[in-house]
Amino acid sequence: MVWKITESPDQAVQFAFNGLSVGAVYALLALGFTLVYSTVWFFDLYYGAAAAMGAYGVFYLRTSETVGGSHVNNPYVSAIFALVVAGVIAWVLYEAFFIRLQSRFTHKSLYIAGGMLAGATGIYTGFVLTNPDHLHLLLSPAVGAVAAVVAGWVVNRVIRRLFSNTGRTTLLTTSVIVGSLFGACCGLLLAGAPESRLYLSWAMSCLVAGAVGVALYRSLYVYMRKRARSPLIMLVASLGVLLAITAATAIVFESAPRPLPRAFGSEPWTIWGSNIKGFNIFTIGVAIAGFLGLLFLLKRTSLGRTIRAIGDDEEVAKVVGINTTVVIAIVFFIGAVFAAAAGLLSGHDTAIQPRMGLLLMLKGWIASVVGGMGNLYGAVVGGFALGMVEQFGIWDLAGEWKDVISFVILILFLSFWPRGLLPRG
Amino acid sequence: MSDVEEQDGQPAITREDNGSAGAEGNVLEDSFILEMVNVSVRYGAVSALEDACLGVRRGEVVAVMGPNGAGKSTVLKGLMGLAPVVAGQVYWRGERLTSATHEIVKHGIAFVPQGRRLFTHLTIEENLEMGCPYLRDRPEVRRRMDSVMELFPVLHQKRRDLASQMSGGQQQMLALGRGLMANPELLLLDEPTLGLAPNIVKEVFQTVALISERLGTTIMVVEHNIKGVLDIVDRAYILDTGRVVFEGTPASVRETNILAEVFLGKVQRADPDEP
Amino acid sequence: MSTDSGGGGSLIRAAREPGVFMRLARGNLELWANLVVITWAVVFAIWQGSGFAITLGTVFAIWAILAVSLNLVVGFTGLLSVGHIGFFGIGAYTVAILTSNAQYEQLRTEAIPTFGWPFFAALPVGIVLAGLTAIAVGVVFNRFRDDIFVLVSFGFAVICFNVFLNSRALTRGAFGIHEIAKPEIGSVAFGSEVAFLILALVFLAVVVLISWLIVSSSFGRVLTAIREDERATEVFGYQVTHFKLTVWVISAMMAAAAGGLFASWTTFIDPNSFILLESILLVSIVILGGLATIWGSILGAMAFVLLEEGMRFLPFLPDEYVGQARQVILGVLLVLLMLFRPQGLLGRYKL
Amino acid sequence: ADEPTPTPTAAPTATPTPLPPFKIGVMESLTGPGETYGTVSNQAKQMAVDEINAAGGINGRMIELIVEDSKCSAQDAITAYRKLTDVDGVKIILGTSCSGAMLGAAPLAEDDGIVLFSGLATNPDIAEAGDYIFRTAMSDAQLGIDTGNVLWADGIRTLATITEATDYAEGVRRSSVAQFEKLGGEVVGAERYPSDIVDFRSQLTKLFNANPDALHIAAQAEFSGGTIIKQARELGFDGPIYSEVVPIGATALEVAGEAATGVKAITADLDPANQKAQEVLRNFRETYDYVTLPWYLGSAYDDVYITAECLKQTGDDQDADGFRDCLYEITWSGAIGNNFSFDDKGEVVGLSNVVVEVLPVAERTEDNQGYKVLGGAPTQ
Amino acid sequence: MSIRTESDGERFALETIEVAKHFGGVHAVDGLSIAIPRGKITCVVGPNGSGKSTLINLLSGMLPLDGGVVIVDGVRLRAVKPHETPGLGITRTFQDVRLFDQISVWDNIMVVLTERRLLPALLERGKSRQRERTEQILRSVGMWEKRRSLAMDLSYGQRKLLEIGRAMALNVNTYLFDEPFAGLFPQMLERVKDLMRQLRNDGRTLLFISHNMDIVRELSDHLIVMDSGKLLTEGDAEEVLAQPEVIEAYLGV
Ligand SMILES: Nc1ncnc2c1ncn2[C@@H]1O[C@H](COP(=O)(O)OP(=O)(O)OP(=O)(O)O)[C@@H](O)[C@H]1O
Ligand SMILES: Nc1ncnc2c1ncn2[C@@H]1O[C@H](COP(=O)(O)OP(=O)(O)OP(=O)(O)O)[C@@H](O)[C@H]1O
Ligand SMILES: [Mg+2]
Ligand SMILES: [Mg+2]
Repeated sequence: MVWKITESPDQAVQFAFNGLSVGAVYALLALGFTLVYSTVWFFDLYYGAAAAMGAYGVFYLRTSETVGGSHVNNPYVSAIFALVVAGVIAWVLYEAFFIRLQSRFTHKSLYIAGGMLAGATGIYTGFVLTNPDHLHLLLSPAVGAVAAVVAGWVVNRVIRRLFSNTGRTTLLTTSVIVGSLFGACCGLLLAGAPESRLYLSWAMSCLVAGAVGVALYRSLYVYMRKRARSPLIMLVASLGVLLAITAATAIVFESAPRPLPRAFGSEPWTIWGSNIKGFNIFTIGVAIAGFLGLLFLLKRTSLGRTIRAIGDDEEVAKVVGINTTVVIAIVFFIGAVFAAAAGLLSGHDTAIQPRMGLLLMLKGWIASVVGGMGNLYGAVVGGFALGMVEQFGIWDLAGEWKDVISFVILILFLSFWPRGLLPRG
Repeated sequence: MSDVEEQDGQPAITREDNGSAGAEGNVLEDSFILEMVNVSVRYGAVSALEDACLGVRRGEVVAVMGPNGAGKSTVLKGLMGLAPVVAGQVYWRGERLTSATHEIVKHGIAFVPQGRRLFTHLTIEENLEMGCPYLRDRPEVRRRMDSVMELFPVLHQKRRDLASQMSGGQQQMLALGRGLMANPELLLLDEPTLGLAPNIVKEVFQTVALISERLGTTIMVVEHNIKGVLDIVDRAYILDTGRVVFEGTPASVRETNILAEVFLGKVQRADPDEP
Repeated sequence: MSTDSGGGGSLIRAAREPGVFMRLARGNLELWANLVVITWAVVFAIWQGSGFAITLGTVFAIWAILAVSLNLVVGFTGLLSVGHIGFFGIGAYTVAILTSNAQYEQLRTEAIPTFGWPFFAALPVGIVLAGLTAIAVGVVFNRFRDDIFVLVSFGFAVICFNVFLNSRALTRGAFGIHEIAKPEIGSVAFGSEVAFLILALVFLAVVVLISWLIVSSSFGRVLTAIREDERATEVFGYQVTHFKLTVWVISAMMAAAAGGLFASWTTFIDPNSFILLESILLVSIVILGGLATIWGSILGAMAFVLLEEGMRFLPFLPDEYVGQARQVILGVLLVLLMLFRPQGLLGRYKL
Repeated sequence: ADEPTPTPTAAPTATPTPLPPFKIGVMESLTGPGETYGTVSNQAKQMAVDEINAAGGINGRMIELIVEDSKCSAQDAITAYRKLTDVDGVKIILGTSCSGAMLGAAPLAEDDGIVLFSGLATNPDIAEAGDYIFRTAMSDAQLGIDTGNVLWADGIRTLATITEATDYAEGVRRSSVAQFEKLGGEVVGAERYPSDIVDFRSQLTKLFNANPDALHIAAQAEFSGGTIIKQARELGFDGPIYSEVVPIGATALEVAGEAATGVKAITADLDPANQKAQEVLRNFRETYDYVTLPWYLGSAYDDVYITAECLKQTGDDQDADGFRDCLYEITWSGAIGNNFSFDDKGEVVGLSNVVVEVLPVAERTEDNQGYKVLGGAPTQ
Repeated sequence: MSIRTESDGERFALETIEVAKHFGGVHAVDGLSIAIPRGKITCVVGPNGSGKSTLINLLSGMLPLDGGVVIVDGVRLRAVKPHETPGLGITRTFQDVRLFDQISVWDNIMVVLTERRLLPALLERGKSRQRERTEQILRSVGMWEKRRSLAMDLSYGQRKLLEIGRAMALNVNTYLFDEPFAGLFPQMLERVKDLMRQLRNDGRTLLFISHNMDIVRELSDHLIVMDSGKLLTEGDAEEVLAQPEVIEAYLGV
């Protein structure tokens, strides 16, 4: 191999670039996969569907720029996702506020208020989904509101830190004013920036894929996990989910592959005589950022500690007072977002097809196993390693054996290093 | 390893917030703070608990004993909402307890399950912190952790190690300590001495007694080590095949030799004359 | 007092001896499942005429052989293999290559040597070949369990597909092999559909018999023990690897027999019949019918064929959605099954 | 079994006629690997039938299609075939869309004396499948010869090929390369890929390392064709790219974008210069709101008209032999070309290929389908 | 790779010479040399984590030896293969009870009684001798009533009893019990004790781990005390338990 590399360094560099580009997607997949796996200890194949959904979400929202896209927008699809989002919001509101407000208001008024809020969010989502051409306008209030809340909270925090003697009213008014100003600015900026639709569609499809993940977990997996005796039950059940979603995607969008609209950075750059797209570099960056973010979350935050605790023993976690349902829902959300991000990035890079879910998931699965199940470092290493091996592996072999190579590597690997490159603690 | 003994003087562990609880406690002095009324638990076709009535008074240490498969663990799991209760109610301070498991903890009930189940990939410190995962007040968390570590100095020595790297006894201490971190009013212990070396068993019993004495924590403990446990409890329940067959003081347990009876009854049923 | 008696496919049930009420409840459900599927099959056959029913019968027999053989591995031994289609393919391809006598054109397609063997000479070769492959694969796979086994068996399916597709000098790759011989014994040719159906049913019967012998013996009990705790089984003196390998090889050989039948029945095969999705469908059938029950697998195969072909008769479904809708239904069915009856319709063992 | 059963695809007949409709079976890959073609082909047939029925049918009798899914697999083709023949009593079957399915059903059809008439199956083996087996899809042979000639004439001497591992694409490559090598060209790199992959960069990297004069793409799916073009350019390859019809379909061009500009293809289908073809295409787009250009639509459409013509002659949908004889004699002009007919193997003859070149994105319109016709393929 | 030696095969059923096992940096068993007298009940005690379970795991082949030799009936073994242990006359129970969860209590016992070889196993269908033995075992551990339940539906103690029964079902020379008394109700203890004595009276060798000193005193003919993977002391139970270092390391004051 070394000899081959010295013999034709150009090709080697090109292979390396290719490997990095695919590896980044695999790494993203593996990260989410590992996170979910090491929390709930089963292979959630919905993960594959989430990847496909992320990609198709962008397709759905950007149809005006793809061939004949106006036809894709389907009221039923929008309605279904609106419902899912409404359901998830309703549940989130319930978990977040119901117990706390129980004592102050009647159950009925709480249910009504929550239901209305959830319904409104659902309708809003449906509305956004049916009018993807004005994504930036439609979403600007939402983004503005979120920005306002975040800014208000930050200001509140900062003031409290710096001037601990500030009065409650001044504190509140300042943070509300600053927050709403900031939010309004953000909203306005967004409304005036139609080119932001690309990123908004990314965010939107990631969120929707995440919401579906949460909905699945809450409405199915929770009950199943209560009875399940082995991870295989969950595996088979989520296989059912994957089959159904893949087929449904094929019904709605037809099974032919589709292109995603061009994002950016599609011009190749030449480095050391080899070409790599700017977009691929962006993908690599996203993978690394995702890794760092996840690492921070797990190792530095109390939520992360809770997640790790649930991974160790869920029942005991419940016993010590962790609302495991909520925390696992968050994990599923994060996992699905990672999958969706990987799906849409690879979709922009190559193309999308309903079956892509299964294929990407297998790759993510392999990468995380090779890297070492349950270890974030392992996931990243495994992802990039798999990408590289796939490229360099066919140097002497015909390219049609690519899939065989990755599985043979996997099997060899598991035979000799059953716990992966970087096993979990 | 006998750290508690080595300490001279009293452990500096005290209960801070017993002001309000104390006032209330007087009212409820004689009634149960936790009560199970006619609770039945069924696993599929297996009836693990039938019409069980048990209760604990404030500050009491109560033992639950009985043969294997009598349903002792099921009692605790039923209280914590971890077992399928098909009939009956659980009352906490006179109010029905219907919350989900993680909410029950916030009422001040902590449960240390059978078999030293820890978060093996977390360090000891993190494990302890998990005892009160939703407590935002960092100084308070530190304070409680300090007091637990004072109770079990070995935890302090190893506080950065992973929980999986400790011996069984140390793990049991950690599990106990984690239960204490919730600063519970009621502590439910399921066979805390299972598989522990004699010196540690002693230590665990002493600790249980100590917790009850110093903190006024109410404790319900499931035990097979009858000799050990009868020394520290105020009252005992005896279960057999899912029913409460006896309730009384340790003395009466010893006197009536009830345990032997319970057991012999079971032996007869287990003999050849079966359907 | 014997606790280990009981007849026919109910032996496993008898061996486990559930309580009276449990037995009643479960018996009822089984009864209903049996009744529904069989009635459906009969009604279907009468409604659609015998010709079509015979074709479906053959398809059913082939799937049933596969399902029964896979259940030995998945249900009894606890190895969730998604790679069974590979052995099916090996059987099919061996029979195809050995019996095909077509003249292939070199220029535009791949030419491969043709042998023109009779079916019954080729089939044993296919079975043995699958067995040998199974030994090789099994030796490697023996160390894997649970999820990881699923993953590597995925890999096996993918590798097999790629070998069928890319070993062009042997399999003609995507061109496929045609003119595969129909079985003949002496002067009796199984050319007609009915004769072929009978042959397939005979094969099914043999496979069921062998499986029954296996699972009702001590060997079968050891398999279930392995499924539950491999290491502990080992400590009681069983060469676990050998047991696993044996059942794996037997199961692979059965699948290869099904493959041989399949090739001969369709007279044409190409790699598309051996894709991963088929394997997933097969696993679904086994789980649907019930783990660790032979009759369940047969019933599952029947239900699957009826579901699949029955959807041709759904009036309200646009044609282009039929296949996808089938997949959706199958998916939803799997989810519901795992939710309410993880052991499958007739199963004993929960995954 | 001759009872008319309710079927999913009763033709939307406008006026109730006293005469029963002609029942024609259709087997297409509505699902499975070939579903892209199968679905479109099915829709094209339905469109043609609707047109015929709207115009009053054949001598006052309507046509009714009974559609079955053959899933691109031999097994399913057999069950679909059995269903059509046993349950619906059909003697004339249009389809299938996949060669594999075709080869599975062909022996049965040949035995039973039932006509199988496909618009899509291109596997050369089908030529030998029997007397009752016809197709309007050209076998890959002629296409290959033309491609080889074009390559040579364009001054290509070293060639790299990338081929989808399907019978169609592989057939195209084999015949093209054979002709190219016969003329003295050299193939310096050959790669294949399985149908479901989306990333060709590693294969392409390998190919380009051999410094070929040109790249030849033989794809079965438009998407992979387009993606290969795109990725080839992204990897910095600036030599000419040749292909057959698939990689210049609308989806492929959309995927490839500007990268496709200048790609040359050798194609027979839906010639932009052919009036009939353009009309069919326009109608199809209107009827089905279809987003991409299906290159196989024409032959499916023509199949129905040829069938109608033969039914008009025989007047009986149960007369398979008469229908077969009609097919052997017919000469037809339709969407895929003028004056084509069937030879004694049931293969279509008389279609010819043209060479086209893809236009820059700015110049691509629905009408020109994104490319301009350069002319007929050069002969040796 | 077994060499017949002239060591005390008659007197000792099982010997270890300098066996070692380490997990990462932890020396769970650290050059341990012990001998287990034939036909007696030997007890191993020691603080938690002193390597007792690991020792049993090594003797039963569940873990590969990192060093040292195990001598079974005078046969020196450098590696013990788990499936060979019944052949060597060894069986065991697990500290973390390991049953065949999804098969019935009945079959849990049947499994260990049947044929070990592949082909005969294929032909064998539950013999009446095996069934009788199973029934006898189930009755003796008080699990007869529960014979139809799945093993996973049992309580902790019941599982423990079943596991003890399963080990006793095997007719071998040496039984290794890992904390058989933990989690058992006192009167059930008596029964298990009786069973163990019975085995001893049949001339079997027993080794058990326990933290219950009453039982240790009552039952054991020979006592081995381990501490951090090493042999602390061994000998007669009463004497050993009176030694100050044992008291300090293990019993507590
Ligand atoms: N998950 C379960 N499914 C079915 N039956 C169960 C389950 N868990 C416990 N049981 C049954 O319920 C009864 C009571 O079990 P429990 O665990 O409460 O006993 P226990 O008194 O704690 O016994 P031990 O002292 O052995 O721990 C037993 O007969 C047991 O078989
Ligand atoms: N699989 C393993 N991996 C890593 N360390 C292990 C493993 N098994 C045991 N150990 C370590 O080896 C040491 C000895 O463990 P062992 O289980 O033999 O103790 P023990 O004497 O049985 O203790 P106890 O009385 O608590 O059961 C302990 O420190 C333990 O943490
Ligand atoms: Mg218990
Ligand atoms: Mg131990």
